[in-house]
Amino acid sequence: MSTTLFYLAIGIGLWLMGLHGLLATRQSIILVLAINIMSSGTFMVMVALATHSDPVDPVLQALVVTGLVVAVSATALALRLAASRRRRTEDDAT
Amino acid sequence: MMALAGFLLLTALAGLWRLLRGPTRADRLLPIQFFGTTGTTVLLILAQAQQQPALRIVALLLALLAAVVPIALVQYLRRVGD
Amino acid sequence: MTDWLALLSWVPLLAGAFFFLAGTVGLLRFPDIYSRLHAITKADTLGLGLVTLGLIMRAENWQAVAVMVLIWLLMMGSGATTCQLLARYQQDLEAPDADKEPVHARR
Amino acid sequence: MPDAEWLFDGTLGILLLVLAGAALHARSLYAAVVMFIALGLMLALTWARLGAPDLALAEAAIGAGVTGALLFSTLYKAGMDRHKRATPNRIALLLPGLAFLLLLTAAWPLPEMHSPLPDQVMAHLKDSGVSHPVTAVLLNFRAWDTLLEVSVVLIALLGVRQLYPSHGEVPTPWPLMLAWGRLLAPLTVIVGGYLLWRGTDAPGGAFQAGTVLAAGGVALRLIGVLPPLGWHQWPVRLLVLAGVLVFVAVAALTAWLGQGWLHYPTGSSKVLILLIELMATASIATTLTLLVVGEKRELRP
Repeated sequence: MSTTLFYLAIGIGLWLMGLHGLLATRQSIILVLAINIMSSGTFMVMVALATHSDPVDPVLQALVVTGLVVAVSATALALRLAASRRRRTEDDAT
Repeated sequence: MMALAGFLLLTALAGLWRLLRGPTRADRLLPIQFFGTTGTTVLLILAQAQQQPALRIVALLLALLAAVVPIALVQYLRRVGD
Repeated sequence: MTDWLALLSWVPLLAGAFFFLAGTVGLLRFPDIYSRLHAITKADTLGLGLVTLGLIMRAENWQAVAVMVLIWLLMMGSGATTCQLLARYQQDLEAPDADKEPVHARR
Repeated sequence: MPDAEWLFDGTLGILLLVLAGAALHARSLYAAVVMFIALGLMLALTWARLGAPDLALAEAAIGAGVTGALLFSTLYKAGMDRHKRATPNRIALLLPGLAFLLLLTAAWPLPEMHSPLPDQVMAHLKDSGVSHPVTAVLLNFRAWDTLLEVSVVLIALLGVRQLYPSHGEVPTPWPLMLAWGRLLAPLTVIVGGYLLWRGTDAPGGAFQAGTVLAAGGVALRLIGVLPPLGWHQWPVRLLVLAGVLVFVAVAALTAWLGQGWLHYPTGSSKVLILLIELMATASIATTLTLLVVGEKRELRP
């Protein structure tokens, strides 16, 4: 088993862990974390493949850089949605 | 050199126990600081072992963030109160 | 890079690894947060310094040395500061009014 | 020495999986968030190990910097109490199990395949105006993607503006925070600028630089060195929009005068790329800072 294959497996593992979290919890902030873990798994598969090719694949790496920034801004929006929903339900309750 | 880096990661793995255990909020931030230091060291070793000087810049960035981010986190924690 | 320097560099490298180990033991075994803070921020910063020293002995050019020295300085500063910040946060939690007047509130 | 590498890879793999699992099953939201920050740090190490310094830079700045502050600010708004714990139900275990088998069979032959893209990038690198392949892909060959990415960041900010604004008092900073923050501020700017500048011929670039500056901006805002930031201030608005505006302007100009949409004329591509990168850095830094600490209330709920 090569290093590439090892990190491919870890990437798949992370992705599945995120999927499991997505299905097992109903807490909105944890859901956002789960989606982020899934995306990290995907990135790891891509980076492992990028490293494997010779020369190192710059297209895959550039895609992941783009993906990271998009992921963080989507996370910001999702977290704000989760927080405001939480607060609004509390306001209604009181 | 890789063995040394692996050893440092093992100590990080041991430090994980404190992260899982707590008990106080500040206790859980300790391993973050610890991972920051360990991570910087591992990056420096990797830069040497894999002959990738760019990783030294990553280490510099990690060290800078390890200095900047605790300020933000502690301020947020104080704001949360209880 | 001369051979004897590479050999000699193992001394600080291994000493650094030892201090990382010591820091981890402290993190896991010390009884309260204040002592654990010391274990993390002092022992590990020393470990980082020693490993950096070892790597400097093996560095190829002066830019690498400069970056590593800068990292080491930053880490010393951030270790000391973070230790203070976390300790003070914890202290405020435990005794919210204790530090309003006394010793360190001098202006 | 392959054994040492296995020690490293194996430990890193265990750390990643344990941290991911712990983040999803932690007892309190606070613990989950801290685990996730630690996971970000370890991911940065993984990218470094896999020989992708560009990604390690971006992940360190995002995972260890911006995301941490973002999650903590959410905790502050949403409260840290918990939380229905994840209940182990059958679907949640069964479906990933099935997916695992599928994915493994799909991934097994992947390392054998070879993409023609790296060779094409290397062949055209000379014409791109920059000598670092990742930057060439980001800002020349696939500049269209990057334009869309900058727009996505902008749209996220516009979305956040429509929601409940955070309206918290910043606690009075301790003198130590102020002194240390003021010391770090110029250093952050220098490192950010350096990352931007070296992006053309070495790992680094607009996103990494922007994110570092954002991390610094958030910390400075939280200790009150920066004034409150809001969309109503015109410099903020200008900085946020600068990236997209300049990018679109360059795209339109190349379409109008040159050979096509985002097809830089030979000779001036380096200047154009630097201009776009500079503006994108400013935009990303401001936008991410606003996403974390934007705090002027505008819409009545």
